[in-house]
Amino acid sequence: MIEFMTTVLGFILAMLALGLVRILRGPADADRMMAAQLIGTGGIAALLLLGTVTAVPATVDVALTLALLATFASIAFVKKGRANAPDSTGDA
Amino acid sequence: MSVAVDIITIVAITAGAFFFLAGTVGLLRFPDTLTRLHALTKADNLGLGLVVLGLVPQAGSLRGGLKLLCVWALALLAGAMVSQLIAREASGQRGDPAMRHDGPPP
Amino acid sequence: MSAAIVFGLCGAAVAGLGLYGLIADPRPLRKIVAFNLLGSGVFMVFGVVARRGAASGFGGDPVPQALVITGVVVAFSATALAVALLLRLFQVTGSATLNTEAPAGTGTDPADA
Amino acid sequence: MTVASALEMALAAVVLGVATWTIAARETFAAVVGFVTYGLLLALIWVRLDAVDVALVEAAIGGGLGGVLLLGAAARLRVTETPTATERPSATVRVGAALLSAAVAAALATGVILLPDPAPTLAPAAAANATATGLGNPVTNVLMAFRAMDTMLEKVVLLLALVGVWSLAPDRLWGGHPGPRHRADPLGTLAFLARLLPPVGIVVGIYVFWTGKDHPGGAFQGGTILAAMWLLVMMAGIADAPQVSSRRLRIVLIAGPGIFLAVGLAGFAIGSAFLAYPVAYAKPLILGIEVAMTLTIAATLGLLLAGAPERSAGQ
Repeated sequence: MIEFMTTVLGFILAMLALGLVRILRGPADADRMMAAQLIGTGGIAALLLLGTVTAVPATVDVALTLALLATFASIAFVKKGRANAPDSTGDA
Repeated sequence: MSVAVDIITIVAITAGAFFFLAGTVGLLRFPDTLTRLHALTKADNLGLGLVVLGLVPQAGSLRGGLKLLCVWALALLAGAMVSQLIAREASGQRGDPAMRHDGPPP
Repeated sequence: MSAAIVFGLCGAAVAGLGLYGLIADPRPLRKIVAFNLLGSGVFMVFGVVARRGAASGFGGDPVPQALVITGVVVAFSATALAVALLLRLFQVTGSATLNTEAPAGTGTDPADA
Repeated sequence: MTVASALEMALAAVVLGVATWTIAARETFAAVVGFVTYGLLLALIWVRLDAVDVALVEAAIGGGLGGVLLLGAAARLRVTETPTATERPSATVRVGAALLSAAVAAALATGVILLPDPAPTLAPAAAANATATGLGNPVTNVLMAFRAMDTMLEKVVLLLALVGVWSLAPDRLWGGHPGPRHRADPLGTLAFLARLLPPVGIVVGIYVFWTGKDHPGGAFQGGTILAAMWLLVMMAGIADAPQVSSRRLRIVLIAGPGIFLAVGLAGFAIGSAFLAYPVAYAKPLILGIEVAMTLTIAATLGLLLAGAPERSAGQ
């Protein structure tokens, strides 16, 4: 079972590495944010698997933190995108 | 019993890995931002969900299993909302007042 | 080669990359990001030292781990302050350059900041 | 080569790749997205190094708040991108920088390879003295008892950084509200998320803080999560950032280091030295300090991210 999970973990890691290509290529900022979002979710899955493989139960807490906070970068992106829009309250 | 549980784990995690594959391929191959977002949300919800489903029987305790489910629920909630926001940002509808409410009309 | 060594070498390489970016990139925000990379590479080396010190039933030596946590917090404070300084510089001068003979920007006199 | 060590090499390679991208990317925004991803992946490395406490910090700061800070700055500074890009240093400088960096990296790598064997460790000492505090998490023990001075000064550094950020406000706006007033559609997705997520996040934050006494977690990790939730509420326009001249706010800001310092000074009277806890009360004292610090950290981090005051009071 451990071997199986480690293999899947490697597979998900490979998927994350492929997702990086989208950060490289863009073209729009939204595409890059989406790739970061995918890597966040994949990272959570990888953490959960890693925690089971290495028998460190506290890893779930790290995954919980990531699940809460991984979206914050995207929220900041959306907010700042809006700050430049005409209906914003004009910061900068 | 234990074998049956292990089979459930293997099937669910393999299916989850498949959705991560699908999501990544979609993110790389689909032609424009919104279709790529469509691919991404599948990996978000189903990929992580199936991996969690596979890990729950291995958690060993009720508390551990519930925490795993919490992780998924949180990722589901936050991921779905953020995808919405990114989609609106990408499609440039933010300035259009008619498109701004996604809840029921007041 | 143990797991710890792999990550130690990775940390050394990241620190090198960060140092390069800190020196070679003219954009201040990129310098801040590079500085963070440099720091996290050093932290990774600390993590390896901690991991190798596993004893008494602990997975690692808790003292370097605690030092890394303190380091991350201090690095984050420094980053926040640097970003705030940069944004203020941009607000006052309309540009974000560290070049003192800046190309004719708007209001290049930093004295009125 | 076992599956596990192949995995470690793959993880290291991916992290190195992202780090390279962060340095090499042409656009700052793309580089910052790379840096956020780097923070996420680093959490995996810390778990692999059996440092779950550090992994929690990295997930909260590297993947969460740090991303907000840098992405926000990148978006605001986008217009300056082209002029500064023309100031590229000469080839000589770049080659010199590359050589210097390579030398530093090689020296670090040699240091890693030549680390003494058996490794020196303070783990047995930490384990032997764990009974003095009654806490089960060795990292919390080190942070709150064995090296408590570091932790106290770290909180002071956080406060100093915040004072530094505030002092960047123009004179007439001193004491006003930090950052722009965020407005969002009150029926929109962001406002909905900002109403739904914080209750859950506050529970998780308190849990991470509380579990830190015996398991990985602690005041800083919990406080970061709380700060993120506060920030979400501010960004969705549901609550405004408080005036920095507010007395209540300032009491919260100094509560953590203040109580820490008071307990430390009391150590002269009831213990034997500065920051010496009497063994019988060590655990409640540490928990009391940590409660105050969690609140202080949440407030300080939230305000650090909100930025310098940009609006005068009442605006």
